[in-house]
Amino acid sequence: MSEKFEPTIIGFLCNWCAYAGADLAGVSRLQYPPNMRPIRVMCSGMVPADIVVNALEQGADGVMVMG
Amino acid sequence: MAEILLGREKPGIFKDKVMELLPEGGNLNACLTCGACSSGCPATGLEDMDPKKFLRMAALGMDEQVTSTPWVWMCTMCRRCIHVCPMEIDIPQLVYYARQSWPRDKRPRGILASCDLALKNDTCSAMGTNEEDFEFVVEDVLDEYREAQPEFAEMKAPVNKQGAEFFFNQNSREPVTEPDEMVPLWKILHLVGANWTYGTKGWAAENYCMFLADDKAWKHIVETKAKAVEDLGCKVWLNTE
Amino acid sequence: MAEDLRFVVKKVVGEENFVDMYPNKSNNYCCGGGGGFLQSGYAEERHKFGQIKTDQIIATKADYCITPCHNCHAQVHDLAEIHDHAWNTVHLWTLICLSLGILGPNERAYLGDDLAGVAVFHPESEM
Amino acid sequence: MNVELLTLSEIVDVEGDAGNFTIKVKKKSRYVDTDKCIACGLCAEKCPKKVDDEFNANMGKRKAIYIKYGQSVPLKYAIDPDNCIYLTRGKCRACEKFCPTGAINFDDKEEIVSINVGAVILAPGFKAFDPSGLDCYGYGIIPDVVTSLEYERMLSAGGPFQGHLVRPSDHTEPKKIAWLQCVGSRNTNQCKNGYCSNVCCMYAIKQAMVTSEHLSGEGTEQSIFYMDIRSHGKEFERYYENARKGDVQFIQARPHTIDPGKNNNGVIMRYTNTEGRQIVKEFDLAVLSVGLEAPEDAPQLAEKFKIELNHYGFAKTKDFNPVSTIRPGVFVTGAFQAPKDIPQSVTEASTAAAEAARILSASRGSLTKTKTYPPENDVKDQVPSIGVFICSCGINIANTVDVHALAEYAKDLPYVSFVDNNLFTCSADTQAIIAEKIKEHKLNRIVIAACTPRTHEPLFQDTLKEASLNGYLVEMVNIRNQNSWVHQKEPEKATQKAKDQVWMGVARVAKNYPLDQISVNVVRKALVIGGGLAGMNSALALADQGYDCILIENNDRLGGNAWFLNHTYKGEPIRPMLEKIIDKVENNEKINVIKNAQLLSVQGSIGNFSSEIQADNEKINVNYGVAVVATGAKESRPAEYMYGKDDRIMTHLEFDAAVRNNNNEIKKAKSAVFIQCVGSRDEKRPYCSRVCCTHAVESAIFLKTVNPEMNVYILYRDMRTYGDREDLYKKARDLGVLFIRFNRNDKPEVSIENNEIYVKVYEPVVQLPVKLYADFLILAAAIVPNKNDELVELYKCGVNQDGFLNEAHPKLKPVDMPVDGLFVAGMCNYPKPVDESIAQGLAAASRAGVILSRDKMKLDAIKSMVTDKCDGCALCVDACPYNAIKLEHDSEKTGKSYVVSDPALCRGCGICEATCPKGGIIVHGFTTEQIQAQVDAALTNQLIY
Amino acid sequence: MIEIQIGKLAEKFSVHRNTVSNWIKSGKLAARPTIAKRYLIDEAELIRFCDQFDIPKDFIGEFEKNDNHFAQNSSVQKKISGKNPLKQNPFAPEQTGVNTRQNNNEVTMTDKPTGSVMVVGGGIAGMQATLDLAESGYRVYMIEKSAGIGGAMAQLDKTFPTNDCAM
Repeated sequence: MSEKFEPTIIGFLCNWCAYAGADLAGVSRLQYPPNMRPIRVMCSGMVPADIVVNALEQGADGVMVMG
Repeated sequence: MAEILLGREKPGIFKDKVMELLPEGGNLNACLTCGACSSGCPATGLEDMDPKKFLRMAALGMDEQVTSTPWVWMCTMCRRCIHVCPMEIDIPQLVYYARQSWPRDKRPRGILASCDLALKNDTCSAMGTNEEDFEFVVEDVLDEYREAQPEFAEMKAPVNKQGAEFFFNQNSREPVTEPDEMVPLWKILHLVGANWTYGTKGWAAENYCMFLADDKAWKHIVETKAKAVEDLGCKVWLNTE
Repeated sequence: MAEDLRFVVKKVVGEENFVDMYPNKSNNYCCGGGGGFLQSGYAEERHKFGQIKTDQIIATKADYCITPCHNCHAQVHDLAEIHDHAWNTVHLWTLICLSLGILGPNERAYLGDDLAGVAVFHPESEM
Repeated sequence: MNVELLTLSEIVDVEGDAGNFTIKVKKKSRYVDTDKCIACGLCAEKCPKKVDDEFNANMGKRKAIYIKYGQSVPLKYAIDPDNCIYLTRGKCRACEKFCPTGAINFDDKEEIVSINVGAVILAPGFKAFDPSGLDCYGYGIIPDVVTSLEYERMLSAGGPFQGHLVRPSDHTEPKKIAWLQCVGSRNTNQCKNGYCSNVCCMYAIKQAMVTSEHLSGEGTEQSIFYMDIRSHGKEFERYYENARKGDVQFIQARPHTIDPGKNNNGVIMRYTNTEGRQIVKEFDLAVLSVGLEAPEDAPQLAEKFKIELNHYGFAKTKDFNPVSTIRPGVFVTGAFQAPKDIPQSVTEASTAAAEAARILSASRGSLTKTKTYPPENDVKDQVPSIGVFICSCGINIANTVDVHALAEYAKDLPYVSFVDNNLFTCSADTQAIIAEKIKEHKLNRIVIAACTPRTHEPLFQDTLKEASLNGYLVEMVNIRNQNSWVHQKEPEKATQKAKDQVWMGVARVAKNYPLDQISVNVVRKALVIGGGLAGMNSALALADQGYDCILIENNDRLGGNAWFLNHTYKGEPIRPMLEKIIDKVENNEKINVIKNAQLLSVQGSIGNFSSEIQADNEKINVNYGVAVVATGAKESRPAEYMYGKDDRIMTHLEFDAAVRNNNNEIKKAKSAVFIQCVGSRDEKRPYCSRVCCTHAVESAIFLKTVNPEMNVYILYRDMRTYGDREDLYKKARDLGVLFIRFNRNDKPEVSIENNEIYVKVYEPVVQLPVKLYADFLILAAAIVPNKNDELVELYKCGVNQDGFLNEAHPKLKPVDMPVDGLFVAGMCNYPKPVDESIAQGLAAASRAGVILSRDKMKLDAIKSMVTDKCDGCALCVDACPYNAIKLEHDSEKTGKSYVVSDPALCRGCGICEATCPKGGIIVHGFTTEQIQAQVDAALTNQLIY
Repeated sequence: MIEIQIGKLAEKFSVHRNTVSNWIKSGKLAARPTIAKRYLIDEAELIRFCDQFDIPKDFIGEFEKNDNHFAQNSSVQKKISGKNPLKQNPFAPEQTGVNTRQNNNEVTMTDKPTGSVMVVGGGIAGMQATLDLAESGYRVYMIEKSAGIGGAMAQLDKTFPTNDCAM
């Protein structure tokens, strides 16, 4: 394989903790791979299971729900 | 040991007696039982005792144990316990008075003998050396060195020199057992041109009567020495102990 | 006072040869010679008491331990003895005179073999 | 909006009196124009001068131009003039050269401003004790001895080691860590801080617990060396017990000295264990739990404001006026008043706010502003016309993300009718541009691709509202914090991610619709439940603020427990004060006192509650906007130590009554014994009753004062005389009260022999059993909450495992209850002494005042909404953490069931939305559709409708 | 308007304070209650009253003039329970020493107070006090000596019992 596998990851970030944490990572310039597509939610509990399943079906290699 | 019964009577009085004697009562009541004293005390564990326990026994009125444990003779009253005690409790003074509560003749022989010898004459020497002997040793050693080491032919070891700046003490043992050890000191004093003197009275440096917790004798020794210094009109009293 | 003494010691032995023990100054450990312990007859306990001081001195890896007074000198010397002469115990005056080159042959009772013969003042006066 | 923040400022001069102070404030130069600074950080990157970072306890470095920390407010840089090379040596100005917005201003001059205020609240905080002066701990000499504050930074992800726990000496992970408590506290020898710093026990336990999470592998060990563990706050004891059950070791000992470890790595400590043996132990790191001192500028502040400090340098207050000073209109709060923890600081901050509000209520609203906007255009049914504004953030974004490519890409996205790239999208002139473009291109949805919505969304919402658009039609796409800053080395992938992010934003905003912020009419009246000190003080403070109050008390008299107490810990007599307060309450025209009252029902929610109250023989209906719950607690009846078998065995309150009744037997007694923790800190009630240690010590002092010959013994587990209550503990010891520690598993035994009371206890220091003769035995009976079952049922609020009413957040919302519009005060929340009960009562009045001060209350629009797809399955009802959803049945019309969501209670968390299997309930602004659109955009590059 | 204290006025008229209260209550003397349990009286009204009782008016100058004092809603809230109207006497003895003002030898607010507060210190306590006041109708000036607010709590890594991030 010539090309490295690049996963596409959907990230659900709770506005009050994970999203704030990701912001802080930015302020601190902590470097991490650019594979995650962040989606801000008001609570990690608001992410419906079928959206997670849908995402995986549509080709996401991973889904992170952070809260 | 059987349980201690407390509450009905006033507990032991030893601690309270000591507290009356000390400024602020030595803070003896203030103990938090934190144990910082015992943690840093080299005498912790000797005789199954430590400073915290010793103080606590006094607080519980266990006067008999407090006033009879030989541990009080193993505490050097170095005050390392007070150094870190959050409440600045004067345990060494408690130890001192516990020593004092021993019958004089039951106190450790070595200390007792040294004190008694020091009381024998006005030199205060713990080895009982009298005035003439001391003066003779000093002069004898001095003569010997002035001769053998011509650079120090002018060196002096004055005795009873009126009006000297410094009144010098010497450990009791040196003139008797190792007189040569006095010489380096003389040399230094000579080279710096110090105006100093020994006194035939009160020359001995240590005070075993204090260690013996014999207040009267301690006082006598100190007074004897102080009088010797005053009689010679010296300004500074230098004690190497 | 503590700093003045350190100044003198460093001048005498050279800054590089001075090792302070830890802890030091007001928070140092008592060697166990004082307070009458030396004369109280409890030699075994006194040696136990001095164990911390022994450890402290050994930790410095120094060859000489300077003691301020005769009580300490006797105790520290004793401790060295029971620890196989792990160090030499000296009075400060001995080192001052040694450094000034005026320490005669009879004034060296407490110097170790390494210094016993160094800069002897009037060696012929040995008795 | 109504807060003016003056940083780098200090008080110069104070004139005037309560109601009208004129205060001169010196504003030091920041050298950075805060209007222009966008906190891009370029200046700091280029600044050549490294300075010890005080925020990181000097363990890390910052630059001479700096922000205090990443989330600093204001997030604006400042130049430290003592270290700036240009300001000290006249050369450099690198920051100025590189600043993309021209924010650097070396001509910035210090200025003195005069400010007119009606009241002042002093909250300058504390100073952490500096242990450098103590030779025994080797701080500053031994590298692996750190202070607790340094350790806090060491643990922090934002700290000098990025949250990797390494010790300073060799940067390896420490396995064995020791905490030394009471460094700079409870010590009158090495320092002059005779008080307990109150917070160190808990922060040490917390640090040990957090450390457990950091460390892995074998051989880890955390040891806390303590004198008394003081876990006397709510839930603290449980936290302590958990730590004990976990791998934290608690050693009741105090090392004398910390010695350096081998090769100066780690430390060696010698301590004496409970058997009196000296233990020598090595640790990889020692943490000194340093105490809290009054702030350094306390004397100057006190002088300027003419207030008094106590003998420890903290602000002096009285128990009945816990935040008031001798200067009217000047209040103190936080750790400046006494060492205190976060919840207490937050509570008493509200107390101070209440005191300020009660003297200024005549001018409430006179200086505040509210913003008005032009009427909103109705765009609900318009086809989306999206404007995308891409921010370069100077070069913060543009250096990594190709913003031009991004703009080109955005142009082709569906519904996008305008794309712009700005140097700084947040700047004031760009706001004008956005408004202009909205008009020009008839934009009805906006995407801002810039930084984080957490700080900037309100700004852009405001811009939209100014442009007659609903504020909820903007979507921020975070291409800085979550893209350019974190993918600096991969510009291409970062650009791709930014494209996806913008695409996701567009997809989402296309489905945004205008949202209304619901308004609730506020009934400007409060219900106070419970007429003890907390409730009465709350009612008085509310009345002084001009609000009507209904105070209900289930007893036939006001006053509660205060009737049974003799004086406060500071020695203030309680009875006369209590009578005055009752008199004031009963005669206050704004307070309607209803005694023998029972709450029967509760309807409504924040702003508008209604209840039926049973009072004697009548039922009264009341309407109120908020409620303060102060139902109190009481002393329990002991179930042990032969309580009830003999009159001479009594509880604290019974003893106090005996003292009040001049019981001479007490004064003549030979011996009195106190036993602590009777029914507290045990299996059944695993909490500390907080007040009993101080109470016992006060009673013991009383006995020793009236009869110095009496033998007084206090048998305790940990003495918890926190703060300057420690002075009382010290005084009791000095008077000769003997304190004997006992173990939970080896409790004292009480016996009655020949009609004489004896208490047997094991004395741990001398390690012998002690038998105490007792003329009186006083038991520190646990404080238990009054029954709150009905209240909890009516308000749907909660109690903790011990039956105490819960607060909304243990640290940050200690007075609010989890149900909006309810506030908690006094012992029903947790056992507490008079001063703290009063403080919380007043604090509740302040918190309530926030709601009562307005006619209408706007709620956030992000709320759940029930759709017509709801079939009443009620799955969401239990899932809702805020009890905002109810099941209703429409028996008349459709005969169907459905759920109803109360917007006043809903927090928009959307758990209901995720739970509902058929889209029967959604959250505005975060509909499943919108989330799905974002996922689709991220994955398929096609908009799916 | 003149601000009066009942006790003082009673002294001047040589009557019991309750008498003065009753005058006000019955409307004989037109006075409005203010927040500090004082009353505002029109100067003319006071002069009229003095004349009526033939009392020298020179004392009027001793009372504070207060022209813009915010007076509380004078229509006394109707009591809901109303069982014992006497105990809810709004003209009860003044200032018995519980809240700050009385505790501190009585502050007389000569003018309407300034509706703003200064909070010195931007730590968690200062922030909470600021928010409470700003949200309940007062302008707040927050003075912080460093470059940003947050205080000591911002330096904490986590807080117990939740071990939440302290930020």
